[in-house]
Amino acid sequence: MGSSRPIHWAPSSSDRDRSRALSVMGISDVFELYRDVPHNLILDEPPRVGFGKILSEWELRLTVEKFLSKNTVYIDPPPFLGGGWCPHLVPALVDYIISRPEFLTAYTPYQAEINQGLMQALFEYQSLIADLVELDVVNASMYDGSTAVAEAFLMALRVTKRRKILVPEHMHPEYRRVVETWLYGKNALLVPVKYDEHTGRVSLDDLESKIDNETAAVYVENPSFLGSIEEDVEAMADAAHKKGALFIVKFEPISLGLLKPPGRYGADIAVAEGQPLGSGLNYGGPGLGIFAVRWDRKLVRQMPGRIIGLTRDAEGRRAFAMILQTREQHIRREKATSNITTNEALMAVAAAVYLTLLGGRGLRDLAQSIWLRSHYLAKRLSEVGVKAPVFESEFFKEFTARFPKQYKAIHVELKKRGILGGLSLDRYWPEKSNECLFCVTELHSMKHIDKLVEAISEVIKQ
Amino acid sequence: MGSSRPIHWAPSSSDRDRSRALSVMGISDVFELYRDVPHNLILDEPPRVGFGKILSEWELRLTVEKFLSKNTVYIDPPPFLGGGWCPHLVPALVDYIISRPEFLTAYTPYQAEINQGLMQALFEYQSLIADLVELDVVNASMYDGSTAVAEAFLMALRVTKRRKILVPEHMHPEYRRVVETWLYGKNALLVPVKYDEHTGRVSLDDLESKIDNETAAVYVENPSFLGSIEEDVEAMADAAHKKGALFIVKFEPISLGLLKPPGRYGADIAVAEGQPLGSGLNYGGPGLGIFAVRWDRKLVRQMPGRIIGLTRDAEGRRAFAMILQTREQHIRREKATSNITTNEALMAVAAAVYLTLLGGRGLRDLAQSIWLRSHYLAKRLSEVGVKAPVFESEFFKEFTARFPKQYKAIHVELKKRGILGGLSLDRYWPEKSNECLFCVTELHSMKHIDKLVEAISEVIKQ
Amino acid sequence: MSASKKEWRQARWSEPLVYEIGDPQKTGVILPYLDELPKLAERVGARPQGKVFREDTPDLPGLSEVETARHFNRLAQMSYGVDVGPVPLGSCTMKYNPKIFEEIVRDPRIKFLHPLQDEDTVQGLLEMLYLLERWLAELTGMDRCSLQVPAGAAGELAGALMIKKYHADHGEERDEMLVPDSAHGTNPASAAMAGFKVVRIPTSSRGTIDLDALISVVGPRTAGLMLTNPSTLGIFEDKILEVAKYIHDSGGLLYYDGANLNGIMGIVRPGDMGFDIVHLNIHKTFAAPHGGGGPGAGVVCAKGDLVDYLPRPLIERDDNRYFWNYSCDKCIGSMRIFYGNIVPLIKGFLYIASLGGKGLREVAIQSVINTNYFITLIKNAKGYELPYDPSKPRKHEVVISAKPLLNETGVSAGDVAKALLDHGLHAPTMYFPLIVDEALMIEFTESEPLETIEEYANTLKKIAEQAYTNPGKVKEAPTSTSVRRVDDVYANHPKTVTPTYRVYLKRLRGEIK
Amino acid sequence: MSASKKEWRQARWSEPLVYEIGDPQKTGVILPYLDELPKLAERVGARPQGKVFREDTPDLPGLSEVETARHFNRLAQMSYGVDVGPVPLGSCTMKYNPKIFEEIVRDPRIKFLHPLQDEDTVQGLLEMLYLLERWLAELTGMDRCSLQVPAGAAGELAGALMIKKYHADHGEERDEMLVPDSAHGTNPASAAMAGFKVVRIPTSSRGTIDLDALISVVGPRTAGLMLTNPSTLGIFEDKILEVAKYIHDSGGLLYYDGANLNGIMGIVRPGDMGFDIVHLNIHKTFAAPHGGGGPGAGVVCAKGDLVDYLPRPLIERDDNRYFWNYSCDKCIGSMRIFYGNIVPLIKGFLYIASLGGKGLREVAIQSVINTNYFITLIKNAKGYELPYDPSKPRKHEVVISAKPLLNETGVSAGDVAKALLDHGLHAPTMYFPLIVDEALMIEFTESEPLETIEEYANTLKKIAEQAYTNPGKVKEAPTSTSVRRVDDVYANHPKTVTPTYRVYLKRLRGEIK
Ligand SMILES: Cc1ncc(COP(=O)(O)O)c(C=O)c1O
Ligand SMILES: Cc1ncc(COP(=O)(O)O)c(C=O)c1O
Repeated sequence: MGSSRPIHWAPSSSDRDRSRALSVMGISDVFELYRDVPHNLILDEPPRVGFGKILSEWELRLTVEKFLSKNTVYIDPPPFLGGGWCPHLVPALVDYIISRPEFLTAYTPYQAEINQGLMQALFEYQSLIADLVELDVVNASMYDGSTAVAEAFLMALRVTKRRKILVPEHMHPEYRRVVETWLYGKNALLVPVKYDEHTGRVSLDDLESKIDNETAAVYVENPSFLGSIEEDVEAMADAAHKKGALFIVKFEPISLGLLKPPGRYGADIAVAEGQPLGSGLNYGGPGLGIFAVRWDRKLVRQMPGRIIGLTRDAEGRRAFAMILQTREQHIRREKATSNITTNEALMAVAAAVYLTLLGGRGLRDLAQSIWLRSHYLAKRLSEVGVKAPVFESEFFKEFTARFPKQYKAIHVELKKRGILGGLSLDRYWPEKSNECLFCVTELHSMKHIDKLVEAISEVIKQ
Repeated sequence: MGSSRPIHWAPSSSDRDRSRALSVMGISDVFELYRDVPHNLILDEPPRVGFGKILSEWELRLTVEKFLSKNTVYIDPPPFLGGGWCPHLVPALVDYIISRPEFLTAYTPYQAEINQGLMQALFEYQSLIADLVELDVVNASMYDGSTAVAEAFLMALRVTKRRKILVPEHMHPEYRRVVETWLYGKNALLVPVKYDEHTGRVSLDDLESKIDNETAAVYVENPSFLGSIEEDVEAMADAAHKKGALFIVKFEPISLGLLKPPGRYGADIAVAEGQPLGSGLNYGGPGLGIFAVRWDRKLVRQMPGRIIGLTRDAEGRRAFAMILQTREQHIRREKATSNITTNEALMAVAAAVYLTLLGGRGLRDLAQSIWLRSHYLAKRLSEVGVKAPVFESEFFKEFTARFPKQYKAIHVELKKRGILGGLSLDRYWPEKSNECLFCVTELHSMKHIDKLVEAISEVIKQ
Repeated sequence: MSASKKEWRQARWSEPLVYEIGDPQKTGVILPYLDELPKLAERVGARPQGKVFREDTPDLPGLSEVETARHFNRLAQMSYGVDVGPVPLGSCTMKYNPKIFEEIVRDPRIKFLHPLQDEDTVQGLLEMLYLLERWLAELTGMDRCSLQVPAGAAGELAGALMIKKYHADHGEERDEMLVPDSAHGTNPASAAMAGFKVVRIPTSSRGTIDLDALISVVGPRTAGLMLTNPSTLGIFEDKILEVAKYIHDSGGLLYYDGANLNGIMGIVRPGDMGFDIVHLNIHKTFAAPHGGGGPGAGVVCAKGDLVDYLPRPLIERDDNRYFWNYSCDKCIGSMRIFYGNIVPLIKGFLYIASLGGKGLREVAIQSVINTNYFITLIKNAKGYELPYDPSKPRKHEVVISAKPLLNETGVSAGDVAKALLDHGLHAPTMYFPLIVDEALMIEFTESEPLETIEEYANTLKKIAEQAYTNPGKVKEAPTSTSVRRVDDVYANHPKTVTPTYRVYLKRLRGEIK
Repeated sequence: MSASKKEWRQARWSEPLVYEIGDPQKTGVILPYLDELPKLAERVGARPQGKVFREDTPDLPGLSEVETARHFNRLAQMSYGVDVGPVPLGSCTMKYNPKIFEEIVRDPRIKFLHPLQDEDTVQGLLEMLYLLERWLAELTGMDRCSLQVPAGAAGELAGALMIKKYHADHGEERDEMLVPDSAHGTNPASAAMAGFKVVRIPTSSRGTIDLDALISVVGPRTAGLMLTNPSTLGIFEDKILEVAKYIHDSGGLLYYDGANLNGIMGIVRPGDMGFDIVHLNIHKTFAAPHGGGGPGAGVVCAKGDLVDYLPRPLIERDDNRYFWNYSCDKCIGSMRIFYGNIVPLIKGFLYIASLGGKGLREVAIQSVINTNYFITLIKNAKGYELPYDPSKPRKHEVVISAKPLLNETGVSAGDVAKALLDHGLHAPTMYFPLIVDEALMIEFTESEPLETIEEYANTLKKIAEQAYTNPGKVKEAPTSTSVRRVDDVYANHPKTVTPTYRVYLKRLRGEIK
């Protein structure tokens, strides 16, 4: 059908355009442009990747359909899986805005003047998060909650020039693994702090007994991985500060509709997984690493990540600029506060849209709805012979439940009934094989919850 | 959970904003604003519509899911259904562009200066169609192909002040029904012209014998509803013009990649269903009524619909404006050339994006691909004992096939095999119950076609 | 850095026409199954050949995907819709279009359904359409609705044809359609298309239909009355029951133009007012987006005997099976192929489903609050006046007049409209209805927050102020849009009118003069 | 009307901050199942109460959906990405992002999958990831890849940690990482984060690594070399096999920064060059969009013994069942939770799936043609020079220097960048690599048509011309963007630096000085 047509998305790859370009360049064979490459390195043929041919959009669609049809989506009811990544409402407008080509296809706004809109959106993200956690400085995102914790620990090491970090014994196990990986090069020491068997809360006594002048930071998760909301946070902050250590809090963003914000109880650094704020599930990625710091020159100078600040243009208009770039790798290189450059900016924009849509009152209503629903499930479970929650403490959206038998078997039965149950805790602790971690959110109706409880009560009896 | 929140999408419907507004207006009850409405007309309670409560986005999604899960989508293979509405490629970019809020949520560009982009896109649509059909004037759309035909007939009545229109006996039956409806008020007469039993083409003899000085227009469909491509179009045009009648051609837009355009063989008005140009299937709507007219003041003055034209702004810049509005209802009222105002502008933009993505060469390649595939199916069918095509004539993407038994029963069997077969012609002509109309497009792979043929050959043998 | 003063300017790209950058050899699409072509050609053993085929390639400019994306993205930045700012075009009911609807209608289980696929394979969609039909009948107080009409005007034509056929079937020769002078242009145009003589009914000083004038023309030739209530002035016809009785008593029928339903939806029903036939605009009242002019979706509903005349097919249920009923004894036929503009219809379904009856009623109330709130803000503004009984509350919209402004400063309603653009605000509908001089017809709908209404009123006042101090400046507007004021004379002059690039080239080459 | 001369200006909205228009009581969301709340409260019989709870409502401004849409749509009009115009930022590989990918990843069968749902319920997704892993291993010439790293820099950190652990496991104390002076800043930063001392290797006058300098620093403390090939100058290291041999012979490992793979993809493989570990940037080479800074997706791949060190889990297949293998004997651990940035990874899958090996190779060739075509156009342009052996073909990108321009007119590379903005074109990467004065690093990728490249070269020449005639004018740029040149000093000065609105208010109140 005539002369060659261009390859997908390479507009000038047709024979016609290629020969035009080559003749302007005065060469006759494109491989002259590879003349400096050792000959024996050049592959004889194209690599065997893809499906052995060029696929049109339509063929791609049909191909993908074959894969996707093998996935099962749990939507009615949505998953009850906990583990720090829960199904939440993503208002359609959020997706719509972050699909706008001017946001979606922009690079990091190195040219401020032509990307003011993006920068304002990121500044608004930073500002909204700052007001949510009540800390003054927020960066434009880390990769996810776990790397935000890792970066917080690295920052604490830099700030204090110490090497010990106190972490809860029952710290999110996947976070712990990530943090250990990131700290591998730093000769740091993670010291576990016991938790109270009854309440699931960090033991203040144990914490105080372990903190010393070598301690760079005290880290708590609030709520804890197993769901307990910490009560003694001010005392922990005090303990840390008394020894010159930083107090680092990992929080859950929606919970701050109901819970006191970390900035109010002494956090120096607050980090979170921002996925609940409009990112969706996406099988675990992208996430949004929230990173907030107290207003303190010493701390701010050691922060990782990109920050957008307010400024003015040459005619005095309000404008936005990337600030404090001398902390960053492209300027400071091996002395940078972090190596991060590509981050999760678009998810930060999503969070800004999300929080704007909710407003403060909306966030409170949302947190209340979640609180009620998770408590409703716990209560209903108790009625059918499941210990829920396992711990005597306040909880918000996730909590653990203990069953009369191995949870895994129950999980399989639930799946047969179209329900994706909780997260079996034997994934992390073999001794907790009768327990699972549930997550209940605003997407779980009473009917969904009742359906789960009825299925469980049926399965337990079997 | 506190005081009232606003109703969906009515931002100031919260109690707080309402009382603010009422107090500014100096009234105490919103129903004072309805004081001029006869009291007995006011409903006691809200009407029973919807699902008895306000649904959040999430609830709406789950509700819709319940409905949509009852639909079956035929995608691999796509439907082989003919009838002037076939599955075609809709490049993802087309949907992306027409989802842009600045296009999607705009009104008719009554304020030219603030909607130049939309107007340029529509001007480009008009221009691309003009070059496709080789007629100089195109409007910014009619509702669909069928109403475009109806408007063409009405226009012919106005232009010639006559009342007779010659139409093919085997005119698209659904189009015919629409046209008869639209002409009901006009005392017009549709005169059927026979078609050749062998070729399926309009009989030139019969046409010439029926045309007279009362004839306002001669109308042909090219290809015909049953798939035949007309050969004697120049002679028909001549015949019409000799009697002072207009020659109206309904074409298939993609076919013009291969077929001579109506403007080249004497059409005064060319109309088409633009759905193949990036609109998608959408269960039949929206469509895109293409309407093109020869450059002739008398004709242009009688055209229906909105037209965008080229002009300049106060500083001499190129600009776009709505032109020849004195034909339209908002100015001419009962003397307007049509009552149309809301049209299918966004689908016209989609067609502009689509045609730009293809380019002339791409359109030709596409038409060639369709031609080959439809001929491949016909050939394969012939090999298994089906008469295909029924008519001895050129065809493009649709053609009829005659089976040794009732097609309907075959159709049901195909459906059991996951195939949506052809359109049973007994829908329109009981005597053609052994026949169906197939449509084959670029989306049908050889495998799809082979699958259909194998299934048919199996079913026929049963 | 404190907030800057409000400056607005629209993007300006001087984007070339696709003709000036494209090339027929360029393409942005890879066709499906290209690898099959040689084999296909071999199997088919023939190629398109003969007199019906063209030799040449269509002369259409093509672009790569990236170039196409940029071209249209840039054009989009030079456009303006509800999602960018208020578009209070009166009579157009420019609501915010909830984004969830856009997401839902992209589902292949809507998008990829063929209109002629077997009914048992589309039961879910048919059920949605069935519910929509029931809901719309309930909202209008009608018995049945046809979802077929692609827009409001097509609904009017359908209605007019129904009236025509009804009378014909009853052996009556009624060839006059009464239409108020405040009616939308589509009303008389539709009546004329259906073959009626249009009889214009004047508006009384109260802003309602002139009852005496009406009575004086009603007679044995009266086929019916086409009315919108509230009228395009935003005023409710308080004598509607009398009007209806009068028309009915004299053998005529009442047609309701539902474009103005928004302010009374869920509160008053056309059926209860005495109307026999109603059309609704899904793309106005039920928030389907306008798409820069369309696609919209209409429905036409009828009561009693008139149901038989509705365009077919109708959606029906039978033992929990949903199907299209084509049976047509007296019906006028079909207004278009298939069933209607499904995508906007589904958006209408979603709108009603989300809000429910209570929500719709609140929406109506809010739209009326918004109108009257605006009236309160603008009432005593210099340069503008509120024609027709200012003491009457308006409903979905209001028409103000800039006549004092024109008289006192030479600045017209059209100038005010252009000046509004310079503030990043879309203009109202201008010079309609025809009975108001220098009309500015403003409809905020429930979508606009009070803050926008305040901004709009303040801007109108500011423009008037400027008109009194520096009218020439106002007449220079717009300066902030992508182009300055567009030359309509040049656009329409026979020597320069250019509807396509094809004509542009012919003019360049002197082939057209 | 003939085409106007090219004028461009960006939209300007002076859009207020959401704080200036929002209100905590406003909302744009209706929460799900609101009607259940009373019943829930009753059943639960308690309410959140006690010292952990706050009494107050978070002080976050809310807006309705329509206001939120407008706010962010307006902000979007003041942004610029590949879909609006070329963004030839060198080293960033700003490709056009095919829209079909966006449509596909919106499928709930990707979007609504929970990362911890049972593997048997996500087999389709796992199969796609498995294929992606196999393809990337093939393209790099590595044995296995981990999809876990969320971006390139995280891949580098993973690689550096792998090198560290490898040496530690072998009882070696190697604490020096060699990094060329032309390397991207993330390379030294990553090495330092992994605890290495960074040893800077200079670039020779040929634009390749200075082999003598390299040899002079390699020794028993050398852990490895981090290299990108082609370098950030766009120059292929023609002595790469010697370099690799030298490092290996002295006990070091080779890390490949894959950010610059585009020009050689499918033609030459890092594995064949001798690299042990490779990272790739899916958001560069494989066309996932950058999203204004992210999310991206990385992969880190390894060969031979190093595979054991890759971050876990790895995607694996066993009897047609796909699963995550967490087994970790020597591995460094995990770089983040779960499996990676799935959405951009799937876009990478789609990119490779669409193009296949042949297509990818053509893409690479086209990107190199584009670079060298541009070089041909700009080569002799006054004001610019091409440092480091101009006779050598460049690959994915080229670095030119505006040093002559600065010396002769006072107009800097930064000024040129701003002037480009005024033509509606995005600027190149400036002042990088650090070894080139007044560097402008330009990478068109295969996405740009020749026409854009010509426009870009012409514009650079025009700007230089203007610099010679009216340098002050150039230094005033940009004037067409939504704001004029941004004040970086004010932005960063301790007295004015304002990272959040919270700080802005505190400054206003004098709480921060
Ligand atoms: C009062 C009135 N009637 C009828 C119509 C026509 O409706 P449509 O544009 O849907 O054809 C309109 C729309 O502008 C209108 O405002
Ligand atoms: C050469 C080079 N290496 C590494 C990186 C870092 O990659 P990422 O931004 O994905 O973290 C970049 C990106 O800017 C780069 O250009």
